Amino acid sequence: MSEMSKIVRTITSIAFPFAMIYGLYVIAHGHLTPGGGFQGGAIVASACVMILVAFGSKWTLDKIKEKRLSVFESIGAVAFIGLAFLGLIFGTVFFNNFLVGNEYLFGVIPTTGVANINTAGILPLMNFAVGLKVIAGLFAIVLVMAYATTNYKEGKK
Amino acid sequence: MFSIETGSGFWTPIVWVIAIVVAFLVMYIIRMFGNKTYKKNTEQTKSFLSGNPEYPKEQMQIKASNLYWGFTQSMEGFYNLLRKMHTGNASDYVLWFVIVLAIFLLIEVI
Amino acid sequence: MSIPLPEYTPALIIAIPLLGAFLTPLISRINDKLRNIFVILVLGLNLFFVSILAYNIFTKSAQEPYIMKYVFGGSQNIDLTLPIVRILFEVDAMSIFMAIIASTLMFVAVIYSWAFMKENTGLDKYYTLMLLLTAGMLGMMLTGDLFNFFVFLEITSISSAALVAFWTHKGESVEAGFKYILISTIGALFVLFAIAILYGQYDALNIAVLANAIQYTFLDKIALVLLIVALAMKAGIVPMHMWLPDSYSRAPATVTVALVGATLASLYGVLRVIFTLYGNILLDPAKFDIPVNIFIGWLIIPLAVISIIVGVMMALRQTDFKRLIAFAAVAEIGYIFLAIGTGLAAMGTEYGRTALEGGIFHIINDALDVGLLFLVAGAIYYATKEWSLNEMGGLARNMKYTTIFFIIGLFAVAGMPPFNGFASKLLIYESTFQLNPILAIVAILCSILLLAAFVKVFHSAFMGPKLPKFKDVKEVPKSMLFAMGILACIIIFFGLFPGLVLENIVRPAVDALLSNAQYLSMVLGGA
Amino acid sequence: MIYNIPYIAVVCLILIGLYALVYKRNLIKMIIGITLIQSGVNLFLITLGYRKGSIAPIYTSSPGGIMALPIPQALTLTSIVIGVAVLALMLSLVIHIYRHYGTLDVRKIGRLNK
Repeated sequence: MSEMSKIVRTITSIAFPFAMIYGLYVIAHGHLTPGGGFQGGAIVASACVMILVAFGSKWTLDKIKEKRLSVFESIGAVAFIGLAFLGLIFGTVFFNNFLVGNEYLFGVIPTTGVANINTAGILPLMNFAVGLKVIAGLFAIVLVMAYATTNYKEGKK
Repeated sequence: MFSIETGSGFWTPIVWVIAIVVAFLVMYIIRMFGNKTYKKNTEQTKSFLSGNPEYPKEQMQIKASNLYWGFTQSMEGFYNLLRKMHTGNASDYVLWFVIVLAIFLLIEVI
Repeated sequence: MSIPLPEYTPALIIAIPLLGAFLTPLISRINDKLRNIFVILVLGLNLFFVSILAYNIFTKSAQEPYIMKYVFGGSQNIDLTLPIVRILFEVDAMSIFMAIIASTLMFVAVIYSWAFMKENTGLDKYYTLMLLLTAGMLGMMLTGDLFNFFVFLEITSISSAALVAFWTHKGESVEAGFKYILISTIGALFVLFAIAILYGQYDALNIAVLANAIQYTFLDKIALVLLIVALAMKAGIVPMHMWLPDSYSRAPATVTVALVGATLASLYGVLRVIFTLYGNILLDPAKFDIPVNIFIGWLIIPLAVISIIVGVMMALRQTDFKRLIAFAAVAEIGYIFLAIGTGLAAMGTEYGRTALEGGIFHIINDALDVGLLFLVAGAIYYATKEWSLNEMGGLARNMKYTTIFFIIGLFAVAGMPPFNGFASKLLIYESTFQLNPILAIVAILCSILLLAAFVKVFHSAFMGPKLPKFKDVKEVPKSMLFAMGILACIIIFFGLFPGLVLENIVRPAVDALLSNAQYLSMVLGGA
Repeated sequence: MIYNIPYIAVVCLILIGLYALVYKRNLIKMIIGITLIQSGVNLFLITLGYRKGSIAPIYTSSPGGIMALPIPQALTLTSIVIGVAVLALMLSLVIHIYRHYGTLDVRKIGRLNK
């Protein structure tokens, strides 16, 4: 994909932080509102894809390497499974929500009708892990596809 | 431990293994009666094709597609049907699924 | 006597390959050899846990069917009759029987890949997908929740489709991968549709709860047909088998062995749906005008017979080594389905039970035999870089061990007497003969034709004069021989001690399938 | 009658998807067919969870009243996530097929047809 016009690039630079913040908000509030790791991750990834479309695949590939993204993806997945294993260690059951009850890290037991971000135990942590995986994974997919199509055209010429 | 019952019969592999061992023994004994004048690396070891010259190795090997020629030839009609069935077209794969699903649904509902 | 195991072992069986899968890319950044050892260790540990769990379950279910229940993420004592959603693993003798097959095949495949895939790049992704595939297959086999079954089915399809297309520099591999993912996705979507129909009626997703509540209404009939047809397509029944030779023949040999496991996992799905989910209906045939078991049994039998005939006939005229074995695999699946259909149609009689025993025994034999043959085909490809039988010849002179393994696989898959294939096929022949003699005659004839097809391979690939172009061909590396040796040893063991296997492994599995009432009472508890 | 419209739409979507899979020759259109079937099944799941007059199952500052059961929605979300993975895999395979065969016609890529 080649670079688009200056207008598009400027608008993208302005819109990108907003899309990013919105996506991160959806990830962080996954246990309170509709949304969560996948949905927020998809929003952030589409913000990144917007950059890719506007600035062209060459520019983007200079900034971000696909290999680095796949490392982040693995870290997200390992964190998710690791949290499930921690449930086995601290609470004797796989996927146990062992953080409920402590007062510091997402452990507060909520009262109905009141939004409190410091609740839900390991669910927010799992949302973060899934979010990290989805951002890295989806962006890597689109990046590789863009790279593949660019290479093909150059090879033809 | 060795045998299985099938309801109307049984199967014991040990008997079969003993039979095979006996067969090999008989074969070995017969082989011992063979001619002892065989010598390696002489004219004896060359294959004899009624006096015709031997072809190069590649031509001596019967190709896989030529094996069972008579069988495939006699089943020509059936194989033509099968060949028409295996189109290699992904749409047809889905079509077969839809057909089987439709037939099963019709039979089941009626 | 059983070996003490932590009660969360069923969860570990899924969790270990998953954790391993996501750690593999990180480890492979350090060292390639370390990654290979790590993957083999992970699958070995998994096989160890599966075997111990299997030993426990088989010994406990020798007297009466035993089910191990594991609830994820919460208290173990829950009342399932309430509308509570929990993901359960329900491990009975049948599921652990399939799990042994899957984990053995994957373990062998990974050992084989050490040398076989050495020259490829991107192996971190290959091993990640292999481990994901393992987790998916084992999940399908152990889960007690229908939606969870769908999720694991999709994990299996996606990872195996990506593996089929792993050699992306070959157009045909990519084409086969595309066909595979297309067919798998359609199958999985129809499975999901059927699950949604059942959920809409009974408000439950757990298999036992659904089986307890099922009424066999009009919608249930539709759901049954959707589930059976979609899962049978994934198991490769004619006329929906065309994806199978394509993807089996163009995937790397290790992946093909894994695919055999994935296919059998779908077959397990069919068994589970018929015998457990709709088990109450089948065991109580008096409720309806036509007994349901005879009805479904005679729906399955024609498809099975067509599968056997078409698979064998197509195998006879193939010239591509792996494609030939793939068609033979279609025929083998046909034998298993024939046994299932006979067992259904003659449910309650002595020979119906014999048929099911034969069918389930044949599942493990099919996995071992076909797996070994594919590994041999992979070894020949590794040595000669050839798929086509027309180009081969005289390989027995250079590859002695491979030839021996091929002969073992040939006799086993064709059902020649002292090998394991014969023991299970004999059970199938005897029981189908009592249902309908024509079925048994077709089965025996096709078994002979199968032998003919493999004799053709033996002749054209291994026999004949030494061809000049294969002068430098050497025996394959030791890791590949070791992997083939494992399977060959198991085949010979099963062939010599069929009674032992039948008594201790197959009978508990058949009992688990047929004793639906115990299943329900043990899972639902209380009652 | 009005409550049956979603179910009719489900059947229509699945049939259109199957039509596209069987009769369309372009691989991309076949993938669209798969997506249509997927949407149909998702719509079916979501419709099962509908209840007249219910509110979304969010506890945060909820006005009270009957809440819809969130299970079908959770199932749909899982199905959508799987759908994304399948779609990505299929599209990347199509890119590779186009590279090797230079066409997207499903009849011309069928080389495995013996």
